Amino acid sequence: MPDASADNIPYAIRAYGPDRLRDALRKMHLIRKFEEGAEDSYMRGLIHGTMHLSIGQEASAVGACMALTDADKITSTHRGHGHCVAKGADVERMFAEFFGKETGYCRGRGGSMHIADVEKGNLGANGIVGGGLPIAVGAALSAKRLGTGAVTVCFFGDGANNEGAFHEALNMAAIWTLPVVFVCENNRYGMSTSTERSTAVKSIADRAAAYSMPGASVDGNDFSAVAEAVDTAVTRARDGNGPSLIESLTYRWRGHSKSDRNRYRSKEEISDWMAQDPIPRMARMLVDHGVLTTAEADALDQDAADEIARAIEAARSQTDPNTMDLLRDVYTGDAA
Amino acid sequence: MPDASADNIPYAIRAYGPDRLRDALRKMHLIRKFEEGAEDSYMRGLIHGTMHLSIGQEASAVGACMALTDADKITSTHRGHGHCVAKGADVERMFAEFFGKETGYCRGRGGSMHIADVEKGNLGANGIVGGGLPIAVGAALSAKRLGTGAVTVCFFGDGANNEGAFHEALNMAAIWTLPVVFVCENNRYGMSTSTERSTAVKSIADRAAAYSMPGASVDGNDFSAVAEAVDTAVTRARDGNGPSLIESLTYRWRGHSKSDRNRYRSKEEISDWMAQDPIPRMARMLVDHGVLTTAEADALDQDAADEIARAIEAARSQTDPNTMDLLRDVYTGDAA
Amino acid sequence: MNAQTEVKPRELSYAEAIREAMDIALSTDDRVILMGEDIGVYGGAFQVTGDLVHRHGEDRVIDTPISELGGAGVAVGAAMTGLKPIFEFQFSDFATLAMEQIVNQAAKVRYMLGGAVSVPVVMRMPAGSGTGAAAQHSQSLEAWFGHVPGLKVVQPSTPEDAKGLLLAALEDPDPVLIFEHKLLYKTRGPVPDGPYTTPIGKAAIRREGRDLTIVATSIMVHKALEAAAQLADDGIEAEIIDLRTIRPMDRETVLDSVRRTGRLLCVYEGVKTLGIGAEISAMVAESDAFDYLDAPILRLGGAESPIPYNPALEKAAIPQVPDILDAARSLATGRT
Amino acid sequence: MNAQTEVKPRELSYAEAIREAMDIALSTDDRVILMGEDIGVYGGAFQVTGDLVHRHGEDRVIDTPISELGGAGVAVGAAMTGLKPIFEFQFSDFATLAMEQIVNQAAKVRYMLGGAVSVPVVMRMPAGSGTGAAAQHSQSLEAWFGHVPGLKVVQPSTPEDAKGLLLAALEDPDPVLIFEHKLLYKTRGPVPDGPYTTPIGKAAIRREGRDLTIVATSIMVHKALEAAAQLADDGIEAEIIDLRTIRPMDRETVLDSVRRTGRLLCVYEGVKTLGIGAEISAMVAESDAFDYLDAPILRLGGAESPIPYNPALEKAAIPQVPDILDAARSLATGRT
Ligand SMILES: Cc1ncc(C[n+]2csc(CCOP(=O)(O)OP(=O)(O)O)c2C)c(N)n1
Ligand SMILES: Cc1ncc(C[n+]2csc(CCOP(=O)(O)OP(=O)(O)O)c2C)c(N)n1
Ligand SMILES: [Mg+2]
Ligand SMILES: [Mg+2]
Repeated sequence: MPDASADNIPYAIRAYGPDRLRDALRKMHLIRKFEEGAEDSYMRGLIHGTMHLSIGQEASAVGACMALTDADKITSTHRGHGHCVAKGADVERMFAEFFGKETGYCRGRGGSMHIADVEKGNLGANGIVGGGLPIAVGAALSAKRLGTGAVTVCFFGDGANNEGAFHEALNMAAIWTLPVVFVCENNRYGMSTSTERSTAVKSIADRAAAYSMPGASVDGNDFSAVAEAVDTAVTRARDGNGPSLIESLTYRWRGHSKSDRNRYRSKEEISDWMAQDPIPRMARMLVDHGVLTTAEADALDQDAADEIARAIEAARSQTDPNTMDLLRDVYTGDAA
Repeated sequence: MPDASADNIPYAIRAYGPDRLRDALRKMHLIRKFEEGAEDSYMRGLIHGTMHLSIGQEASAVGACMALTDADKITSTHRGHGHCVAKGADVERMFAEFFGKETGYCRGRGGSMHIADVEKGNLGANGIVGGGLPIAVGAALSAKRLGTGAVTVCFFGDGANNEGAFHEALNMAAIWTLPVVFVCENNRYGMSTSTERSTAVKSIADRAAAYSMPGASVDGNDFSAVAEAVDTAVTRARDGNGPSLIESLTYRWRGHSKSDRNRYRSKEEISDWMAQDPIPRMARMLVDHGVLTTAEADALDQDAADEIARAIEAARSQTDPNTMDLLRDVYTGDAA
Repeated sequence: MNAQTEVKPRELSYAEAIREAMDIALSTDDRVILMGEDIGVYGGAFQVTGDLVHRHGEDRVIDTPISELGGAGVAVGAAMTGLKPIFEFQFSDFATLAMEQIVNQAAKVRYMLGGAVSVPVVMRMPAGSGTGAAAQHSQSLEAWFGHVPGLKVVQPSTPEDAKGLLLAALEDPDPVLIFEHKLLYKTRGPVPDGPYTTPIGKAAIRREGRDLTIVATSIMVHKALEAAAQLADDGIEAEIIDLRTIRPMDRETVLDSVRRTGRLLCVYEGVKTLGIGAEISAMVAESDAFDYLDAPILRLGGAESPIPYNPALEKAAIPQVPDILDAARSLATGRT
Repeated sequence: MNAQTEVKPRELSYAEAIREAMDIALSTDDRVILMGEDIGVYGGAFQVTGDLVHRHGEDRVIDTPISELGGAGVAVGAAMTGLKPIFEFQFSDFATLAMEQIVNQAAKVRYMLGGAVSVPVVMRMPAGSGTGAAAQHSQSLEAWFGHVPGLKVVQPSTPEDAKGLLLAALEDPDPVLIFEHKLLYKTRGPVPDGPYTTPIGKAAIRREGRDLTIVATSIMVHKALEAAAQLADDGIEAEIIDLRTIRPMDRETVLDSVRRTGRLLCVYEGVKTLGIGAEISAMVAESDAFDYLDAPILRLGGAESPIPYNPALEKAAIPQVPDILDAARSLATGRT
């Protein structure tokens, strides 16, 4: 795995130009600020239901999308805000969705757990753990049959890797040599259940062998490591060589959802991981390699904060759905 | 793997006394004759529905049950006649079930696909591919919690290994260190679909690594090899060391079911495998090692034929269920 | 398009009619693919896909592993991204493994995403009893799917409708489930050449009558027609409505008939309680047609038991012609 | 046993009442175990299991991996072999992943085996909308299970019944599914101390009235009672029946009431079409009570759409008190 010491040029620095690297850091800041803004809005009662925050996992979401164009697809999860932003979503429309507005990505029908951005290739978060795995394989089957050259990145968690859908999806992707990359964001817990207690294998990447596909386990808080592993897998998929499984080792700082009391992990564990904050690590790498000055890096942070504040303000005042439209879009053509 | 040459004493000869070995050969003949009798009865219109014959797989069924007592459990499959006989069922009651009689193992309600013998520890065949896998793990959980010391052998096919239930069941058995042995009877096809076309791994036994359990692949037509592998796994389970996965490589001589036209495999392939008939192989081993004379071995064949003929005759004339009892046993206490 | 113009007097079996519809679709629309277990060289468990793999190739007639959840999910994902999959469940009973993808994903994703996607998937469901395959291969579960907004559910009773409804399902942008009764596959009837559609959501009056209305589904339509012929001999004229679509239900055709006859009998094979007849009855009882009712609304549905194996019990578990005659007579001779 | 003798004036929440029932069961019967996702240290997604893991240990309060099909199947297998598992689905929506084990195995195995086994498993199903969790976390699917012979299905609306029905389910030798409305967990009411059972299959008349009968389920019972109080001000006396058990349904209590009132309104949260109210309506319309009906049978059920995220839309998707008032008034003032 590449590290960020100056005497060894990390993959990301070698692979991408300054604009893309700056944009990647910008997106990581934007995700962090988005999550903080969502949390704050929730506390202020602006958001209905629950939400699952990905604070601490920004390098994984952004790094995994570096190799993708808008033509490529992703399937996301209940913890999908970061994936959505990484794939290029507009944060104002995302907040509009959280606020249940007609202007939201799902017209206020889906909320946090179903946020999607189909134009940008995000087929959607999913309320069902493992629900996106077969769907991603289906998207890859379409790409292969229609010859679009598109690749699908399928995000899922460590908990999802014990669902039968994981097994069936990886097996089919492999036997049909489909262009899909399975990215398991292993944040060590499925809700309260640690991988040690739920998963009969040390490294989830080792399960790749059961499907004769390459498996790699990377530091999910190291942007460059994630980007390198996924770039390699995406190239392999585009070249017609089939799927890969990548385990991205990361950590969620917040509770599982708004109702979590963190009874299953220690304060020390959480603070140790917070010390591994992927965003300063990324910023440091860019500064160390002369891509940005410290001032520029800090500016991106502030810009993200401002963008989120503006987005929340703008989204709040947008229009609510009309209850007369309750049955709209149950079926195609049911548009009011 | 032990072979049957005289200068190398096979495991079975070392492990079991002559009575058990004779009984094992007897059961293999009984299964073969049972299946032929069932097929013949079907042709004569005595049996309703369909059936799945295990001719050619007798060593696998009988070898896998050598380590088990009546207190131990098995879960079986749609191709379960051999497992049922191997676990000690009465062939007359089995035929009575096939003929839909009130005297059958399931009172005529289940038929071939649901034949069970709970007293002997056979929790039943299953019409759902993979349906028995989680049930076997549940039986093992009971044994562990209730401290019965019982082990469960879970039979399933190569096709079943691609069901999500396989993944979920093996994972849970492993994390909870349960006394269960997964025996995958790999007869190279799930209906018409070869393992090459359906399964993304060369040897199904290799999937054991995804659950950190031992995996072994054995010649399923070699009684001694199957018995040795399962004995080892059962001992491990009884000692509290958890599950194992054993792949038993075998072949079904007949079509998948009565409607199969064998379009997916060649006559040569079938005849090559028929040359590997596990029953003469077993008989030869016993004769070579002085357990039986050729005459005694042949007598077992004839005895099995006679026993099956008597069973069919007896079962045919037994009583049919009363249609007034249609709702009996939908719920406990609904006995007429 | 409309068949009338090009009808030729030609008979096909129900299975042949479905195959012809799939052949037309595969030949005229590159986006159409078939997926299922053993639908390739085997030709499908009921020989419905037959030789289509030879005409259209393995890339478009795809044998899946035995992975119903994953397979259905792949079809859903493919439908979201440009293909039009026709997914065959080998038996509709196995859809119990795929309810997640059918109900949580296919049925809801369009709504959850505010109309951003459609899911043009067709799922074929061989259903019903009468084959001696017992409780896990004989269910009629269409009522479950009729309870799910976002799905359309049809149940053709004739070869002509089997072809027309499948082609209509393919033109429909939303998920359509087709319940095909296994005992109908070999039944023959006139089938127009070339492409035509049978409207989804429209019932068919198979026989006109003034004395009572019998609303039947699938194979029960034929039993009802048989009963109606005998009733005519006693001077009782039953109007027979073939519901054809379970969701959305053709309210008007049913209500209009009941307004004329004042008597209603519902006949369906699924379990009586909460089966299709419950909805037909409730729909009438809450409508203005209630005022025209001269007698209680009767239902004949499947017994409150799993389907038994024994042929006599199996027959007793679902409505038969004599049951229809008794119910119809008691209705017609009831108070006015 | 009977509570009456030992009632003390004591209030518990619905969740506390369920926990108390499980605590009693774990304390008095070694065969009882709890299984589910995050039911241990986390205390359950809705804090129903709470601290039970600390009182009874991890061997009896078992956190499963995220494997609903396998987990449910393990519970079924354990129930077949001596344990009495209480399996918690974190949300009843996830039972869509386990329909195979619930419907093909648990519900049918006793019948298929001719009565040779019972499956004393209890499954807890947190159901319903109102939490802003959107379409995949808000379903009311009880009607599906009410359609399945072999299962028993209950829906407690009060803390007292939540405890009594759970203890009754544990005494029942067959599979019992308990649908618990998430919005009821925090509601409080009197709960007798110690063990007692509420009979499965018996409805409760919550309010007597002569003018119309309202049959409601779960949370709708409370909305119906609220409406009834307002109706009384207009001199309309509604009889409120809490169905409590979906399968087997308490025919007599409902019919007897309708014979007295001549008017029936069914109120339930599940999707209207093919929901519980369809069966209640059809059951009355086919009975002698039909002759006592003075008006059409009305139903108020969930909208024909997935549950939307936006709070106003979510509310509009299920029956509310004003809807009940309107329907009841139109019924009561209808022709006699
Ligand atoms: C099929 C299913 N089971 C359970 C849940 C409830 N649930 C939501 S998220 C979650 C944990 C998922 O863990 P993981 O896959 O590791 O993702 P993470 O939350 O850690 O990002 C659970 C149990 C669900 N939504 N769907
Ligand atoms: C869930 C499910 N899917 C499909 C089927 C239909 N089916 C019955 S047996 C079979 C093949 C099973 O193959 P395998 O597990 O290898 O067992 P074998 O028949 O080779 O003994 C199939 C597809 C089924 N019964 N259940
Ligand atoms: Mg996790
Ligand atoms: Mg096989």
